[in-house]
This record gives sequence, C-alpha cells and structure tokens, in this order.
Amino acid sequence: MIARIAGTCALLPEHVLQLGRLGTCSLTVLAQVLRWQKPRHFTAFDPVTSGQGNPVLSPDLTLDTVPKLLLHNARAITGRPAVRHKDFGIWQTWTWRETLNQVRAFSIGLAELGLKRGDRFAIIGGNRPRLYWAICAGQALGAVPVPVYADAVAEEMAYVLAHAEVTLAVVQDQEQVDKIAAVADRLPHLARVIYDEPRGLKDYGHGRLNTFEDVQRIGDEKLASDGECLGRWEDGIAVGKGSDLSIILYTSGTTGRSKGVMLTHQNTIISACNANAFDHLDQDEEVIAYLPLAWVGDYMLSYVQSYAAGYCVNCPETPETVVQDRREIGTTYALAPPRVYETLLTLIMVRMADAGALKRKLFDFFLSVAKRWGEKILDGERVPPTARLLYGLGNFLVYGPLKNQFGLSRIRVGYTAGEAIGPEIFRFYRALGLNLKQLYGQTEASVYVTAQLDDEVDAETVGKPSPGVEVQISEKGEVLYRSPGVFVGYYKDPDGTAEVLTTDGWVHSGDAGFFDSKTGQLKIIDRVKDVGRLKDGTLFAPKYIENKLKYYPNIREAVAIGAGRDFVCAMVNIDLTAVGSWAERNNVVYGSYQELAGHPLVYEMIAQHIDEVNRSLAEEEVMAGAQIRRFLVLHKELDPDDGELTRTQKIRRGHIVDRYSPLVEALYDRSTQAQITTEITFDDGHKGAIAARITIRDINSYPARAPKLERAA
Amino acid sequence: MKGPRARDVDLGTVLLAVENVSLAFGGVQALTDVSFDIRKGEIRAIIGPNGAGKTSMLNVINGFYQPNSGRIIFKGEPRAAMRPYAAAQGGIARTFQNLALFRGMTVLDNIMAGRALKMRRGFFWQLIRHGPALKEEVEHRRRVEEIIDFLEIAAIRKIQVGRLPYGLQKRVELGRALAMEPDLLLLDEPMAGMNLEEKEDMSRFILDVNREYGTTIALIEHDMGVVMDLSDRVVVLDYGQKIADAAPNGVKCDKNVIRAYLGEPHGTSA
Amino acid sequence: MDLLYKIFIDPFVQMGTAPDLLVQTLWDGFVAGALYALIALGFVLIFKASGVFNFAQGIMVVFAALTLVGLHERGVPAFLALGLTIVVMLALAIGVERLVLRPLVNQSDFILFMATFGLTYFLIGLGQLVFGGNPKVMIANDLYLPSGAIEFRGLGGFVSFQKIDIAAVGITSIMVAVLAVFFQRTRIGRALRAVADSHQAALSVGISLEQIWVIVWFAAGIVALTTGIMWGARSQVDFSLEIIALRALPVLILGGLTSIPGAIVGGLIIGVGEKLVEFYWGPLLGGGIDTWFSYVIALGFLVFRPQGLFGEKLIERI
Amino acid sequence: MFYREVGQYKTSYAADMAVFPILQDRIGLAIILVIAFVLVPLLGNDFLLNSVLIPFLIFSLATIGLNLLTGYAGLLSLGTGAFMGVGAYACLKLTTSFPLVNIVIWILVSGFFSAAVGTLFGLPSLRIKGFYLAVATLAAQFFLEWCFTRIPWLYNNSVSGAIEVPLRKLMGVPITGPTATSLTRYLVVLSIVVVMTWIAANLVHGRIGRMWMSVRDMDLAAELIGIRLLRAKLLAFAVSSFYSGVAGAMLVFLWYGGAEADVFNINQSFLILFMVIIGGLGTLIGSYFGAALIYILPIGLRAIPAAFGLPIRPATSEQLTFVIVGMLIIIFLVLEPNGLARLWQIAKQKLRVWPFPY
Repeated sequence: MIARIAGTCALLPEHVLQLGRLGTCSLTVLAQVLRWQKPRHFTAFDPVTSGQGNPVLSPDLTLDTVPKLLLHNARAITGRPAVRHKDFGIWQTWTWRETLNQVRAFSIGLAELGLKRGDRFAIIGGNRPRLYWAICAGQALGAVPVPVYADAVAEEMAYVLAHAEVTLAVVQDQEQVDKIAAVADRLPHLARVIYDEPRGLKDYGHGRLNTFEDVQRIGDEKLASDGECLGRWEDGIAVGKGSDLSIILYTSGTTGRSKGVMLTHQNTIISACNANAFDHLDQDEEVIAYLPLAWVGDYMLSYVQSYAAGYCVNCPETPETVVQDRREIGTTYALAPPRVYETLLTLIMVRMADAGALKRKLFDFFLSVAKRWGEKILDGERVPPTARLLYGLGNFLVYGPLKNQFGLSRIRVGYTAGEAIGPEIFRFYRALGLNLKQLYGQTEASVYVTAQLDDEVDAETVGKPSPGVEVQISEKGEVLYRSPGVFVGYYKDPDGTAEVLTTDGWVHSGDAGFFDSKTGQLKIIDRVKDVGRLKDGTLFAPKYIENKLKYYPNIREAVAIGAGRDFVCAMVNIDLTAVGSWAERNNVVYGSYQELAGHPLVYEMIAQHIDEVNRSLAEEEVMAGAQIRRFLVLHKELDPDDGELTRTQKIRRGHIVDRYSPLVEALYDRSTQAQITTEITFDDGHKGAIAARITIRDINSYPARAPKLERAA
Repeated sequence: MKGPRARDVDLGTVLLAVENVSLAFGGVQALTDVSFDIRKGEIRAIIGPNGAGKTSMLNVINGFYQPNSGRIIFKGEPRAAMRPYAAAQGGIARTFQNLALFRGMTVLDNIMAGRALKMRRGFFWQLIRHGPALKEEVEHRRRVEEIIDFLEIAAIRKIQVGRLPYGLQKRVELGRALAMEPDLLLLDEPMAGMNLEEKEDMSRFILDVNREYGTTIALIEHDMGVVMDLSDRVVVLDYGQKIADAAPNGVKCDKNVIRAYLGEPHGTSA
Repeated sequence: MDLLYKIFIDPFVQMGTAPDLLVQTLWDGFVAGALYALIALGFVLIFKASGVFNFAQGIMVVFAALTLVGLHERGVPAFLALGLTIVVMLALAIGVERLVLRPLVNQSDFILFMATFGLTYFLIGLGQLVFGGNPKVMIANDLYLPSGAIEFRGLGGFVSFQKIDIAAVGITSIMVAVLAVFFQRTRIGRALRAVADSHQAALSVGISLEQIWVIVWFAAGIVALTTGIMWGARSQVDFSLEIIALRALPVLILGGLTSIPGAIVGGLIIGVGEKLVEFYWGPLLGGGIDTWFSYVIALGFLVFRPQGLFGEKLIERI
Repeated sequence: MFYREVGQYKTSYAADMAVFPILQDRIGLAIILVIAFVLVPLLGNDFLLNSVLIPFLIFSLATIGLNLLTGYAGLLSLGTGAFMGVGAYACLKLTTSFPLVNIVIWILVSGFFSAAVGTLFGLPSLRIKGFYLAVATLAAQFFLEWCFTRIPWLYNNSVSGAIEVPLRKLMGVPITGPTATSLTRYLVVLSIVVVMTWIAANLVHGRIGRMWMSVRDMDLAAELIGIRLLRAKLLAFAVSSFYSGVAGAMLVFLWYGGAEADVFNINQSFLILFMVIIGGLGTLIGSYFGAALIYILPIGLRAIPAAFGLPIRPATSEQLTFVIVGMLIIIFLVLEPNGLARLWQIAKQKLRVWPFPY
C-alpha cells in the first residue's frame, strides 16, 4: 500500500503537468489512493481494516510543508489566481507567482528583522491577503504563527500573546496596535509590531512599529543586494519537514483559559489533501474567507487546502459586505458554523416577510414543494415526474433566484461544522438543492474527524470517519479518534495534553455520541460533561433542546438548564433583526433591546415557539421527559465580551448559569418576576451595569408519544 | 481620537489672511471689518452665535460673496475678492451647512465630480470613452476609492446620495471636498444634527485629514466640546464683528465671548 | 450706406412727416399691449399664488372664447352663454385643482409646468372636439360691445380709434383695478399675497391651499375669458389665438413673473415696441418680425436684469 | 428573476464603470440589436418601416438630444423644433452646394450648424434660469421659424417655399429622394441613431455627464468644486442641438422626403419635450420609451376604431390624439413623475432582487 504511494510519487512532477487540473503532488496521490479504496474502508467499527486504510503520507514525499506547496504552485500553476481581495472597489487579484513574490519579500524582511526558526509570532486581524501571506512568510522561516481572534479584548489577547511568548506580531490596523500597546508591559518577548493599514498611526512612536511595506522593502533590498539570499531562503524552506510545528491555534475552549493546539505541517496538509480529495476539490474552486483567521476551519479552508488544491481564496471588502461579495464571486466550497446558516435563514425569512402577499404565497408554496421533494431529488432518489416538474419550476421561480441572491448558486459542497445544526435549518438548505453536508471536526484533529459523503447525507448525523481517521466510542459514550491530523499537544501544557491525547494516539473529543445503527454514521448528542439527567433520572441534553429552539428566526440564542433539577427551564435571546421587523409590522413600539425583549407580545410569540418545541420533543421517547416547563427572555444579548459566548459563538452554559443565578433561582422557585443587574463590557472595553426586571412564564408540556420511526432516515 | 494631541509639526506660515473685510446685503451688515488669518497645517475654528456671519465669512473666502471692502490674501497674493472658480483652482474646498450634494448622483459620482478640476481629457476622447479618457477615469477612480476607503463608505459606494441618512451624506460631502485635494478645507458645521457617535467619527475623520494629508482646515462648529478638541486656534464672531481670536482655552474664558453667548438676548448657541 | 440710412434715418423721417401714422401705430401698439398685459396678468396671478408657470393660460383664452361663441351658436342667449362660460371656467379651475395640482403638490415646479402643457393639449383637443376647429366670429354685438371707429382729423391726416379697442383698454383697466383692490383690500386677496411668500403663512390666515388655488385659477379663467372676447372681437376666434398667448410670454420676462404692475408696463412696452418696429423697420426684413421681436427686446432686458423689470432681486444663499 | 448575477465580479475599474456592467443587460442589448439590424429588415413591411420605425428612431434621437440638455444639464428648452430645422436646412444647403459629398456625411455635418446656433441661443443661460430661460429659448424658436419662411435662400428659392429633397446615392444605392426604398433609409437611420446613442452614453457616463448632472443638481456647489458653469451649459446646448440638428436633417431627408417650415414649429418642440418627460428625465433609454409612447400611441389610436369598423374622421382622431396625449402627460406626471424609465428601473430592480421585495 505505502509502497504504491511511494511508487506514484516517483513519477510525480511529470504527472502534475499532465494531470493539469489537479492541484498538487500530494493531492494527486491521495486522490488516486482514495479511488482505490472507496467505499468500504474507513468505517470505525473495525479498527484493524481502518488501520490499514489510512493513507499515511510517506515522509519522503516532497511537498510536506505549506511553503513548499507555495513554491510548487508558483511553478506548476504560475498564472492561476491564488488570492483575490475586494479592495478599493474591485477585486484585486494575485496569481500564485505574485503571491510567492509577496510572501518571499515579506519573509526575508522578517528574517532581516530577526525572526528565527522556532520563534512564535502573532497574526491579528481580519481576512486580509497580507495576513495570510504573513503566516506563510513566517512558516517559510520555520517560525510558528499564532493567529489571535481580532475581536478579542485586550485581556484575552494579552494572555495568548504572553503564553505563546510571541516575539513579533503582524496586525491589521490601528485598533489592534492600540490593544497591544495597552498590554505591552505584560509582553516582554514582543519586540516588534508590523501593521497593514497605516491609517491613524502617523503620530505613533515608530521604534517597534513597521508597516507591511517597510518589511517587504527590506526584504526586496536584501534580495537585490545579496545574491545568495534567495538561495538561502529556499534552502530554509527545503530544510523544513512535515513533522515541523506549523501553527499554534488557541481554542477558545468552552471552559476555562484557552489552550494552544500545536499542529504540524503534516497534520494539516494530510487532512487538507484528504478533504480536498474527499470532495474532489481542485484549482477551480472559489472560496470566500470571512471567518476568524484564528479558527482552525478558516486556517484549513482558506489556507492549507487552498495551497494544496491550488484554488483561489477571496477576501471580502468589509464584514458588512460579505453577502454582496460572496454573490459577486459565487463560492463553490464552503465550511461554516451553523450560526452562519442560521443568520442567513433569518435574513431570508425576514426579507420574505416584507414581501407582497402574492410573492409570499408563491414562496411558501414552492418552499413546501422543496421540503417535500428537494432532498429526494438532491439525493438522486426517484420521484414522480410531476414533482420533478414542480421542483424545476420552483427552481426557476424561487430557489434559483434565492440562492443567487446569497451567492450560493455555484456551491458544490457546503459543510456545517463546529457545532450541531438544527435539523430543520439543515433540511431547509438541502431542500433548496444546496449540497450541504455535516462534518464533525475539532481543532485537535486539524478539523476533519467525520464527514458525510454526497450520497449519504443525513440531518441528524455527522457522517462516517473521514479518510485516514479511526473513530471509537468509549464505554462511557465519548467519541475517540485517531488520525494523521491529530495534534502533537497543547503548547506548554503537558498535563492538559495527557488528559486528551492518549499515548497510542487516540484523542478524547469530549463529545458524547454513538454510531447510528441505521446510517452507520456518527451522531453527536452533546458535550460529555453537559449531557446530564434530571433529578428523576430522565436524560437531558441541553444543546439538543437549544438547537431546536434556535431554528426559529426569532430566537438567536437559547440556554437550557435542568441537570440535577426537577424540570427543564430555558433562557432565550431574541434575534433583534427578526423580532425587530416583526415589531415593525405589528407596530409594537420599543425603545431598546431590553424593552423589546420584555414586551408581552414578544413573550407570547416565544411561548408559542417553545410550545412547538415541546411537541416535537414529546415525539422522541428519549427526550420526551425533558420538555421545557418554564422560560424567560433575557434582557441583553449574550456576548463574547462578557464571556457568555466563546469567540466562535458557542454558549458557555456554566458561566451563564452563575452569571444569571438570580434568574435561575427564580425559574425554579416558581416566582413570576425576577430582578437582575448584570455588568456588561462595551466595544471599547470599558464596563457598565444594566439592571432589569424580568418576567418568567410557565408553559405546558405534552405526554410522550410513540417515536416516529422514519424520522431518523 | 487616538495618539497625542500635541502637534509635532510646527504650524507653518500664513496660508490665507482676511483683512478688514466688510460685507452687506442691501441694508443688512453681515460682516464688519473682520480680519484674521489661517496658518498652514492648522485647524482653525470660526465660532459665534447664530447669525454672527460665520457662513458669510466662508462664502467670502471661497468667492461666493464679493466683500464690499477689505481684501483677501491667499497664498501670498492679495485680491479684492475671490472668484469661486479661482478659489477652487487655488485649492479651497468646501462643505456646506445644509448639504449641497448632487442628490441625483451616486456616492461614487459625487466624489468623482470633486475631481472635475483634475480631469482634463478632451471632449472628443469623452465621446468614445476609451483610450486616454478611460485611462484618466480609471486613475481618478483609484484616487476616489482611496477617499472612500478613508471615510469608510465602501458599502454605500453605488447608492444615490439622496437615499442616504443625513450623517452619511455629510461624510460623502466631505469626501467630495477631499477629492479636490485641497490646501484649505472649509467645513461649515460638519457635525450639525449628528448623534454623539457620528460626531466622534466625524471628528476622527477631520483630525485624520489634517494629519494624514496635512490639509489646513477652517471649520464652523456650534458644539464647543468639538471645537475645543479639534481646533488649534479659534476666532469668534458676533454681529458680524470679530470679538476674540485665541487658542481654545483662551477663548473659553474671554469675557466678550461669554457675554456674546450668554448675555445677549439674541445669543443662542445650538 | 443706403442700408444704414434705411435703418437709422428713414423711419424717423417718416414719423416726422406723417405724425398721424405714428400716433395710429402707437395707439394700435397700446391696445395690443393692453391685451398682452391682460394675458400676462393671468400668468402672474397663478404664478404668484401657486408657483405654477401656467403654460395653458393661452389656450384658456381660446377655450373661453370658443365656449362662449359655441354656446351662442347652439342658440344660448348671449349673456346666458357668458354666464355659462364663467361657470365652465369655474369648473375648469376646480377640475385643475382636483385632478392636476392636488396630486402633484410639492412636486418640482418643472413637473407642474409640464402638467400645464398636458392641460394645454387636453384643452386644444377638447375645444376642437366640442366646437370644431374652424374659426368663429365673436358675438361682439350681442354683448353690446361697441363697433365702428372714432376718427380724428389733423396731424396731416386722420387717426382712427376703433371703439372696440377703446372698450378693450377700458375693460383691461377696470380688470386691473378690480384685481388690485381684490389683492390689497380683501381678506382672500391678502391670503393670496401671503401664499406668494409662504404656504404656511397662507394657512395661518385660515384659507386652505386648495381653496386658494381654485380661486386664482378661476380668476385667471375670467381674465382669459375677457381677453378672449376682446381679441375675438378684434380679429376672430380660433386656435391661432394660442400663439398670441405665446407672444405675451416676453411680457412676463420683462415684467417679472410675480409682478402685476410689471405685467402691465411690460405689456405696453412690448405692444408698442412691436408695432413700431413692425411698421417702420419690418419692411426692411420682409415683415412678420413681430413674431419674435418682442422676445429680442425681452432677452436684451434679461441680460441686464435677470429678475425682470419689477421682480425682486434674488440673493442666492447656500 | 432572470438576473443571475453570481460570479459577475469586476477585477478592473474599466469593467466596473462600463455602461452595461451586468451580463444579462449586455445580452438583452445584443438581442435587440440583432432584431433591429437583421430580423426587422427581413420581416418588416413598408408600413412598419416607413410609418413606425423610421420616425420612431428619428424622434428618439431628437429626444436624446433634448434629454441631454434638460434631463442631464437641467436646462429647459422649448426650441428643439427650430434647432432640428436648422439641421434640416443646413443639410439642404450643403448637399445642394456640394452634391458630390456623401449625403450621410452632410446629415452629420449639418448637426454642427445647429450646434453653433444652439450655443448662441444658450448664451443667456448664464444669467437666467428656469422658466425665464425656457421663455428665452422660445425666442430661438420663433426667430428661426421666421428665418425658415422669410429667407428664400434657405430653401433654394423653391416656389413652394418647402425643402425638396434631391436624390442622393450611397455606393449606387439611393438613400434619399423619391426612389430610395424605405429599407435602405431605415438602415441608414438605424445606424446613425445607434452610433449617436452609443456616443451619448459615453458622454453621460464620463466626466462630461458628471459635470452636467452636478450643474443640474446644485449649480452653486458645482461652481465651488471648480466647474465653469457657462462652459458646462453651453456645451450642453451645443451637444443637444447637434443631436436635434441631425434628427431634423434625417426627419426631412430620410423620412418626409420634403417639408415646409412649419414641420419645425413650436408644436414639434413641445412634442419632443413630452417625449423627454414621459420617457424620463436624465435617462437615455427613457428617450426611446417616450418617443415610442408619444409617437406610436396615436398610430394605434387611429388603428383601433378602424379595427372595430367604426368610421372616424381623421380630424376627429387628430383631436382625440390631442386630448389623450394631454391626459397621458398629466396622468404620468401624477403617477410617475420620473417617467417610463423609472418604471423600467423599478421593474428591473424587482427582477434583480426577486424573490425578495428589496
């Protein structure tokens, strides 16, 4: 097996040119490997076979670091676009050759400024080509990039930068520079800050500050003056090995301080290639980069996979214009957390709600058609010709334009990852004919643990083990996995590593799940520690309930409480966009978010939603016992700045429960009103407090009904 | 407003001086024997109660009104009166108290219009809109885009200004003025009718313009806080006469000024 | 040389040698001027009160005259016909206010201007449909308008004053007087003046804009009717009268769109100037120059006083 | 809903500033051109060409001309008819004086004469505005009309006092004069109109267009950003009259084949103005809409009674046309002051955001 890969590698360089479309060496290999091995291999039930199945990359394979991939692309697909950035009103484009030049200049500049192999350097800012280049430039020198969430408040930033002992930071603009300046005293190692946008930084002392251009100029001058420089730089890249540390990603863990996940080039590149091969991604993909750089998903999708497959990454003009920009580009491949799809759905519903009666009827009708037949047609099942006709019509009148509005017309593969998605949301997109699939991944695994094949997509499950991944369910129901993508450990935290990573390479995901007997796919219930039981012992999976709630456009966030208590209660966050426009239509007047949230009519509306959720819960024998008995609507939006959400917008239930303990008590002591004062953090970091008197409502539950069997399918 | 307020650049020589300017409409005396100067690189505030003649002053400076007596020395050359065209060509740009945007045009076109003086390609190239004409358009579009980026209005680039909220329109108007790459920028109540946040933004833009482009700025503003924050020197008008001319702090405690603002029945500071 | 003589010397020689003709011409011009003024008055009334440049004023003249004559043709006694016509004009005023002005309130002046164009076409078409397109004779006698002429011997010849012309001048003067009183003395009149300044002001006087519009358009209608009768009596009633209205536009430029005295003075200047030039210089150019000469006068004026003779000077604010 | 704009991203300003940035629009345009240049000649009969399309195109051009002045530069003119006349008479003089030069060239050149005249009468626009200016342009109308009738030299002293269009050939094919087929004349007119529309589009999308529009929207501000008002206005007059002139020349030489002065009387001016208004101020496509409605509608009206077999005197239908055109104008101003073009825009926008309302 391994021999065969090696064999293929031997005759690669020529291949690449002949194979043309396929991006790079490693990808070619794996593509072939997969073709030999699909489909019966990577099931997790039989570790022996899956063990053999792993197409582990042989160390002698040439392109085992991202900088090497860059050099290769610059040679093999010189003129193809590598990056586009909507800047100054048009899509500025850089080919792979130009990208190489940019990266090289900056990289050598960094070297001149004293960045060495093994150093850590921070990347802070939005999705800008230059920041991606900076990552590669550093890696080319053997230094380790540490991306930080751009919206992190100075506090968090200080922790990460200090913990990673970064010696240099590449940041986007004044905002970030100021944040760093604010905590500079705690960062002894940080010697230099390089910024992309000079705006507003004119009056700053420039001792430790450089512009991106400065550094590139330094690099170019060096290149011009010193003949060997270029050679040395490329040798430096050649020296790099797949086993080298390539990046440290700080996971905003749902509990406690964030940990620095160390990934090697090999980890990421193998996973990337597997993923590319898995969905047959090639140079022609268009991907839009708008998720946080510090999120492993973006690192893989907008960086490693792009370099591996040779496809083009597009950076939007501003965060507000993402939808418009996506529409202009027409992305073909997407990986996003459920939230993105939720907000999109909300947007659709809200905008449709304002449409004329006739249009709405049309929309609703064809939506029902889609719900009925869409998925079947997408999955290639046989449906009556009339249905096909109707769906075709609907596609022309509604689905097509709809997808077009949001730039989804060309999507070949779309993944939802990072968190479980509400099945209804998932089905909605599938029904429109979008090939949306589930993916279960973790930073520790370079994302990919399990993913769904095109022809076995299911709303409730997250798919079978990805190529090269073995999965087990521990006796206490936790998901364990092992793969070439598995991280080498948490930075400066051996204990933490030991807890998660077993000596024989298995990772404790911390998620509870099981393999669905019908589909043979993995099904995730919740975080292991969150799955609880009520006093009477009935199973209680909060996230499961929360997701059901969050399907309603009007509900932005939901927190379900009940572990070790008599019954389940919910705290709900309304969605300002949706409820706001609802209020407009029903001329409900309100002065503030708080006022709107507390409005009796709003409560009425939310109560109905929860009632429906209870009905659906009643239909599942496992969950039937855990129906919501009481709820309240929170007076403020849950916010990462207050530590209520993680930077990836996951709710931190534990933290929220003690933060709002007065409310929680009130929920359980049957009182109908509760007073609370909460401290909030404003965008500029300073703190304030808001007080509110919050109403609590009871809501009736339903007797458990016999489970509908076809629901799983 | 980040960074130190203290100016590292020393305030340059006089860019424009107004000498004994008087202006009257029919019987009404709008300005009486007003003199003051504006130095290169400074932010100069002109304040005063309503109807003190502030706007008339600006109108005289950029040649929209011809003063009855007195003279204006711009860039060292004295003249009895400016002419709008000459003013524009000489590098005086202007925004207006109540917006004077081209409502029928998009944000982009409005700012592009600001490049009118800089675009020279002949009529016959315009007919085919290719070759040099197009090349010129593209060059200037590029510059305009920098301004759009600077003012953070990329998202509304292609929208008709008439449809924009007031605050944004103000910003676009500033953009149009900047497109002229002026040496002297006259701002007539740039923050009138803005909420706090918008005011902060606008202040930042004004400061940045002054810093990044080194543009000299003369602004009329009612919000004292803003004036104190932004300006290097302040001239105070009342009933069309200069009653004070000093640094912000100096003005704050000048008794004439205080009387003008509080004492007189007509004095209302919006 | 010869040409210069023809232009600068000969005409004045003629005036000197034949003063009777001169007086005759002046008189004709004066009368024409009076009627121009009357038309202009119609424009001014409406423009003052509603800011609308009523292009249809001309056709209203024709329409009024046609209605009068047409009704009479259909056997309606003259004065009853006159009454009916007045009613028609009132109806027209109301109709215009309801169907045109009210829906177009706070549209740009330009749009309203265009609307009056539409009105013009509509009236032309309607008038022809109902009363036919062919010329008619004004029922001067039935309205007891004087006919014939008074002749003065002397000045080395004789000058004749058509009685109808005298009547025209007389009626015009009365008309003006009435309007003047109406504007200065009556409550409504003052309201109208207020409107001219600001609509709020008008409302404060307690008269709705709608009412005011109806009133001014009706007034303009009456003025049009009078004009129609006079012109009709002097020549005949047909659609060429519309051109006369266009002829009156220079008067507006001269007098200013908002000034009643301006309209009168302007009217006279144009009228007289036109006739003189036509009579003494016209032949040089092959005649017919009265179609445009008035405009030349007006334009010449404009270049020096853009706001017209009596229009108030506009200070542009920004 | 037909607008599927995904993937239409611009990597250059040239592309972004194109007259038709959206692919679907370009396709639509192409289709229309194919129809106009290929299908119509193949299928069109004499009536369609001669009584509908040729005049429609010519009026469209004249409307574009006036729209440049009134819609873009905001200067109201009531003299269009006269300026068209100047073109026609200039063309007559030129082609009779220099018969050998190709008539098409003369048609275009005659535009320059009316441009010159137009500029002359545009001069007052420096001092006077709005209605005053409108009235001033009437001076041009009446004066020129007078010239057309009173200066025999203009119409070569022909006894009828009318323009008599001589026979002229292009590559052996007669394109003016009695023997010219309607098809050839159609093609000539079409070509000229298409080219001149393209030029107009270039103008209004470029520096000049912005200059005019800024003068229109707020002349004081325009002056203060360094636009020379007089130049801008005169240029508008010149270009506008050029278009009118060419239209006028075509009107006589390629449609009527002979005309008297009163073709260019004030009513002609008004008619064109209506086309501008109904079509929509400040839009080129609107000019076509306006011309179509105002010109073709009456034809339809005359056809209707005939279709029902009702005998209706031409005079009556004439008067009916007046009534209806008049009402149309008012109705349109009430319903959509921005004209047909605005309706078109709205419809297009709806299609673009379909199925959403905005």
